[in-house]
Amino acid sequence: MTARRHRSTFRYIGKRLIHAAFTILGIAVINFLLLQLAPGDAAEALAGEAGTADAEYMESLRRQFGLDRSLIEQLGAFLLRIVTLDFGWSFRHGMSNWDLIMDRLPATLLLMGASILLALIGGIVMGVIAARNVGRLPDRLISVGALLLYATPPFWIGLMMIVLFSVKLGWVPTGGMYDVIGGKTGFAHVLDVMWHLALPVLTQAFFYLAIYTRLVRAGMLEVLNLEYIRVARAKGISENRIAYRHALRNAVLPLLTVVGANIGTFLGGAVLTESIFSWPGIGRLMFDAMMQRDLNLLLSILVLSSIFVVIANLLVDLLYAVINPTVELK
Amino acid sequence: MAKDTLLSVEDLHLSVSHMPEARILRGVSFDVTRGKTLAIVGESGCGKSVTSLAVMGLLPEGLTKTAGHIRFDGTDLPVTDNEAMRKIRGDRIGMVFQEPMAALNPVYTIGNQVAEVILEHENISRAEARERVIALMREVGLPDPDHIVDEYPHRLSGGQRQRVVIAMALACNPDLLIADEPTTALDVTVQAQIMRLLKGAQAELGVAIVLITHNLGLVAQVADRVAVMYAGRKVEEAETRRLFSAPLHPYTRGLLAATPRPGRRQEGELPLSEIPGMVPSITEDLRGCRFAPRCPLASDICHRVIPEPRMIGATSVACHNTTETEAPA
Amino acid sequence: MTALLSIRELHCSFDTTRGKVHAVRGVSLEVNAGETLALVGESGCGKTTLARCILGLQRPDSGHILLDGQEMVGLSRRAMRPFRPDVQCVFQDPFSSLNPRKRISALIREPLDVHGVGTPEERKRRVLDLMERVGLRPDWAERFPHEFSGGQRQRIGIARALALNPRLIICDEPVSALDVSVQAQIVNLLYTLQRDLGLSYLFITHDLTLVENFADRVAMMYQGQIVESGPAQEVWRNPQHEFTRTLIDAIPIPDPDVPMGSGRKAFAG
Amino acid sequence: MMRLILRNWTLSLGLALLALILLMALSAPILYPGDPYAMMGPPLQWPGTYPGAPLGTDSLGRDIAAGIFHGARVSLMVGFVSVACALVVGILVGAFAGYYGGWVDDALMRITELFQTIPQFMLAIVIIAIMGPSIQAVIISLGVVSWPTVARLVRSEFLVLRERAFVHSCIVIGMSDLRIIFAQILPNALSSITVMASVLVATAILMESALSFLGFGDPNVITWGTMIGLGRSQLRDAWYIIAIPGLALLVTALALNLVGEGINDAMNPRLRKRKI
Repeated sequence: MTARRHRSTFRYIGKRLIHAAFTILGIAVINFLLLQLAPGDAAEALAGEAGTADAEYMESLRRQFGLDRSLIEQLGAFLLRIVTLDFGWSFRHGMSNWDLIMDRLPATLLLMGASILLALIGGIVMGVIAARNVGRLPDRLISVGALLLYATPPFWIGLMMIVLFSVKLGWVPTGGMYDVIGGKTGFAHVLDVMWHLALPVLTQAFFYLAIYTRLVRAGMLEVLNLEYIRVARAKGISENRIAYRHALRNAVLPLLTVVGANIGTFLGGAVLTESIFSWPGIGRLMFDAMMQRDLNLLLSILVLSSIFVVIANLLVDLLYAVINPTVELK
Repeated sequence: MAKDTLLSVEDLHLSVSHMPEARILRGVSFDVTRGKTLAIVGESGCGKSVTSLAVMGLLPEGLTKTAGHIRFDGTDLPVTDNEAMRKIRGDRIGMVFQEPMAALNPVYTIGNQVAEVILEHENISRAEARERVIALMREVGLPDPDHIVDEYPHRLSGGQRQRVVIAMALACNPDLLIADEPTTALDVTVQAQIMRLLKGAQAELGVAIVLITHNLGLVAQVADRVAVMYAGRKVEEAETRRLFSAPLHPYTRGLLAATPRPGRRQEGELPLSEIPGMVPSITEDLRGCRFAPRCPLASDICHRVIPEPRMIGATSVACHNTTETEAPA
Repeated sequence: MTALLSIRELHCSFDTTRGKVHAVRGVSLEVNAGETLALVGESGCGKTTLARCILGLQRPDSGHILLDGQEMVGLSRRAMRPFRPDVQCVFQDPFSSLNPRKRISALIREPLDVHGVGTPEERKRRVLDLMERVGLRPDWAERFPHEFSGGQRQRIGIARALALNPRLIICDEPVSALDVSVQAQIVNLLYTLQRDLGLSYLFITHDLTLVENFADRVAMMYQGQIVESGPAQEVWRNPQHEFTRTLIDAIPIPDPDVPMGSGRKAFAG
Repeated sequence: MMRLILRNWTLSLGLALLALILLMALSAPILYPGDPYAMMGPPLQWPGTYPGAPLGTDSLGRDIAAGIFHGARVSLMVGFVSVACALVVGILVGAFAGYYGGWVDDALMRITELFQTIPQFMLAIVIIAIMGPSIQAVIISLGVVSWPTVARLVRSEFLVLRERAFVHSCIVIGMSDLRIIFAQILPNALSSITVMASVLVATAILMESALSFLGFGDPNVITWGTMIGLGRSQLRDAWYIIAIPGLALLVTALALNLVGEGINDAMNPRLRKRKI
């Protein structure tokens, strides 16, 4: 049986990889079409206010995008550059866009990972507490809290937290990733980063914390109404065991796919969070690129972020298939 | 209460909690004898399923017992005390439900779920429990027990899953097994196998069975006694052979006549004999007999006075119009 | 004389999440005008797929479905429209077979609207006629389906199926969701309608006992094939195929004198 | 009984709040006829301290109350128009994909998936970068990122509904596909669509405010997000400039969510329908 399962696992992964490749192709095509929508010569649009209409830069852009050739050839060239990871040069930053983005990616990953983890754990704990006390005070409080959090603009929470925790109480720094002057190393550096991470993570996590709390609560209540829970009760199993062993796992499994689907929105949210807290990730980079009208960099960030989402989704799907026994790998 | 009576339900009343006028059970009584099978028959909405849930202390939220006693093995069942009932459920009373496809937790293996009930009620090691589970799987007729213990439910057919549920219900050698429409979701050929399995278990373990069903065919084949329910009341109860050969209540007669039976019909008649009208809703407050609006024999008194169960011969029947003369000797 | 409905060597398969299912494997059968053919089988035997093919809800792989000699296989849904009035259907689940957002009168009138039958006035009168015929009170016309019990909804479904004066009605387990006493009412209604209107029925069911009472012929379906057919009582008394024997023996007879597993003795006793 | 009242209570509170905000939006040109960007008094007046501006003034002496009232217009308009566009596209895509299945479904859903894979907020920013900052660009970008959600929900509803017997019955009586899709199935999906739409409007309003906050919105109209963005530099000493428009956003989004939840509860009366 295991050998069969292994073989089907490989086939499944293969299928998913092909699917992912086509998705990336589609993303590239959408980006290409977006560029075509820009008014005027694409080179002008791309250069925008970034270069000072430097003739040499314009020329390099024209060459890079093959603007003198037919649309199909342009698309081909565009795709070829994505395959070869050639995302062009940023004159502003004096670096290739690829290096620029890869340089900033770790900071964003740290922020994203920490906030997803916080939202997930918090959401599960809150959701379970609410579901187990349905209709009573803890449930009311958690439900109202989740509803409020869900309706609050996250960037506003971030700003208000700066007012409270940084300005008024002075507990945490207002922005940045580490103290510029301290020059800390080793463990002190890690602590320093965590210190700076606190508010951005909370800002980024609150919205999803609200979503996951509501999903876990609803999922638990739904599962607790199912037939196999009644069967478990008929077996004389205790309510605690029923909630934590029988219901929780079934309620939380679907959450994993939701997290997978949320990765894209998490990345989008990073633009806001990183802008507020001057967090040196790709979100902040995107904000700067937008302010400088560096369309080439903007598009590069969009494409690479999308590819990142595709890869993350792939991993989440595989994880889901591995830990959920009812998924038949096809 | 007779010495060999295992379960005794007396004058059970159930209502919807926030709607006291919605009365689901309006005084139901019956006894279950050790090692015997009592069938409770009736159509949907008659209250037969909630009766069994009331005995298990598993009434759905929103339903309350407003009156009545449930005695099990000589003592009152603590149906409102979940912790106390928990010790009895799965250990002394097992239950089998209608939907085998939904009865097993999809994320745990079958062996795991059967072992759970043994580990809950008995003080034995996991390894011993596993041995017991494999033996049980063999007893309930599951193929290849050594492997099937480690399978997940979705790989099993409906009939196989119902065998697993039966294994769980019998795992701790209960005194009583409540089977709520155990074969309704299954094909006829599988139904026969499952019923044979239940009867076999009864012969071997001496377990008493309460069979909740709408299927008179099943009743005729497996029950020792039959209680017929209609709209929240028991209308008739008798030993099986007697009920089928000499039904006394007009509803029982109508039900038997409406049940298709091979070789029954003559040319020119309608295919089946029907009971006109439909079941009253649980909120409908009829002053008299709840079957009166559909009853061919209904007289004035039937619409005014609730008929109490009385003994005619060896049959208990709740009807004003049944007389001694109709009962066979 | 050609049969009203004639199916020849029909094959049908479809994809599911667990791979391809070859549900109908070379079925041939005929339904003559005015008769009831019961198609009996257990779940997954392909009887519902067969019905879906006849109703044009599922495309068969190969074979023929002839309505009055006219080939139905391969027709698009649009091309089938002129033939729709001849073949109608009564569905199994009375709770999902009526659009919950439509009133009873609208539900029964819809077939007339679609085919442009009569003036609005005539349609209105026809709806009331139909309601009376199936035993629904005319003042219920403006109610919604959820206000009715299962048996009454099945009557509404029957009225809708009758609206276009069909010649054949496919009854797909029309009473299996109903209680015994209501089941008898619906079977009797179908029987009376057949007698009065000269309808033909293809009556699909898992319950051989039910159709033994009124089908002219039964066809036993097993694993996608018709394994045996003939007059109902004949099949019961003298089953030829192993499946039929197993099935009949498994049927619980409401008679304590016929022991478990000996359904075939029901006729002897 | 208590639950029923509470359920209606959710819906009625949501509708009341929404009506209030709508009223603010409609009365803005009457109560504050001038340009909300115009200076009307001394700068940085805390709420309740300057008689002419009950909610205070910002660093350039602009009336915050005027901004809140005018911002309500923009927020509601952007939210509802962008979601309306998303609904049209999403319903069409979802309905055809769900009803026809097969390759139609495959093709349409691949495209939908693509749009869901691309980080939504980033896509919105890029669209605005290309189209230039204008209210139309904001609406289009929000529409583009919202329609896939609609399409997926409508598709899943259609996948379930098309297998219901009443749809088969309509095919059997010979009804045309378009009529089945739009007159039979769609009305049954409408309640879930309405619930989702109200939540989507809230999300769109929050996204619009985020775009304006970052300074990517239309510079010629005042929105709550713009006000927060402009107030950022006064974070230390005049945080009310940020707090007030933020609360306005919170109330608006909350109202829409309450409406959605209220409709959802009213449409799926689980507790009432529980089988006995």
